[in-house]
Amino acid sequence: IGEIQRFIRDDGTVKVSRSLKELGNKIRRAKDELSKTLGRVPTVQEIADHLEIEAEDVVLAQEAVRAPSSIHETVYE
Amino acid sequence: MKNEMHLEFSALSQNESFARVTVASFIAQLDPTMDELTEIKTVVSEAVTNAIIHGYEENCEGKVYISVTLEDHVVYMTIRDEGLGITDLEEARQPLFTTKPELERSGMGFTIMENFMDDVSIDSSPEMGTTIRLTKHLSKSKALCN
Amino acid sequence: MKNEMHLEFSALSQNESFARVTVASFIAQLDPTMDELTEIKTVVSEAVTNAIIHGYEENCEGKVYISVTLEDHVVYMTIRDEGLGITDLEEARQPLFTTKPELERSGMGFTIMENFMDDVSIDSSPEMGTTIRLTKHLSKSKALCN
Ligand SMILES: Nc1ncnc2c1ncn2[C@@H]1O[C@H](COP(=O)(O)OP(=O)(O)O)[C@@H](O)[C@H]1O
Ligand SMILES: Nc1ncnc2c1ncn2[C@@H]1O[C@H](COP(=O)(O)OP(=O)(O)O)[C@@H](O)[C@H]1O
Ligand SMILES: [Mg+2]
Ligand SMILES: [Mg+2]
Repeated sequence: IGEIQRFIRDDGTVKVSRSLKELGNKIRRAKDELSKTLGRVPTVQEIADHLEIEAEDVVLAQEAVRAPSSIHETVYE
Repeated sequence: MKNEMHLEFSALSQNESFARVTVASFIAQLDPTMDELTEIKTVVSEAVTNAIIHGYEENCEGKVYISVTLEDHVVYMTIRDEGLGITDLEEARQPLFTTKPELERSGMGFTIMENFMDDVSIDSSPEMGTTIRLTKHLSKSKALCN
Repeated sequence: MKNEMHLEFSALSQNESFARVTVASFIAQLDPTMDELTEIKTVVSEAVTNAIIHGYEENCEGKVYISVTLEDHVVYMTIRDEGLGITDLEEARQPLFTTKPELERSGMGFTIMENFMDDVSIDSSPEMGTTIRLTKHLSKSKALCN
């Protein structure tokens, strides 16, 4: 029905936080790989195409693997 | 504790993914399951697409309004447009009914919303546009250590 | 073609992540590099954190307002609160200056914004609250086939 996007596995009962972290790690690896092959920092669409997801979902999953930042500190990626 | 957000954006189909991810990111705070998140994202897609192609007939000057309130484990969502409105609501809600067959619409938007949400209510008129109110109770069977 | 979005949300520190994702996913349409996205998200973090801890002193009833307009390859962003305002703006903008040393604040928020954005302007008063306007021109040197 509609567009159902399955992120990693078909286990839909997996908690979002865990699923997004797995995808976030894939994004990290994709960014490293593409940086090497392209010789520059990849764009968000290049990563999205590589993982066959939408650019907006790259943004969503990447946030899940951001080091926990308390309100009192900004962590640089 | 109550948490709310309100979003307004141009009625452009390229904003559909943005709307889905924005709502998903807000709701993710309640740590739903992937199924629950996917269902809510699909409902947002359906309602936002309706606002853009039916409410505004793709006039990019139109605005789509989304509000989400999180309280305990319940998601209260409103998706609104100030477009053309629905003339026959009972007819519009029927599965497979569409006023735009030339666009290959499935006519299943409202059916999907009703399946994936616990409550769907629609207010619509030519003067006012269309407001969809949706509620979803997220499952609480979570791991004890969070 | 112009595309705009407006966001309003409760001044809760748990919404910082949500604000970052909302702004970044909107800008994703312009296909920025991953570095440009990180810079923009960091700027959002700094401004939103300021609104919450300085503007509202963590009063969860406060609202934070973010607007983003995309035109050609330029991002125009406004982050606003209706909180306490800044008494001495010149002083506040100095690197390392903070009115909340007890919170271990770095005092680097405005410096970061100025580094990562092309333009930063601040309007602030006790009556009005604080409005930060920021501009960033995204690089256009992408692969030719798009
Ligand atoms: N926001 C809206 N504004 C105006 N008309 C709408 C709106 N949403 C739905 N409709 C009407 O309700 C009908 C059924 O909608 P839906 O079930 O989503 O099917 P579809 O979008 O595939 O036509 C539409 O064809 C349209 O006539
Ligand atoms: N939205 C705001 N409302 C009120 N005061 C603010 C706001 N943003 C910044 N300030 C003031 O400007 C100072 C400098 O801000 P910043 O450079 O971000 O450093 P920090 O947040 O680490 O103190 C703050 O300590 C505060 O006094
Ligand atoms: Mg529809
Ligand atoms: Mg600061």
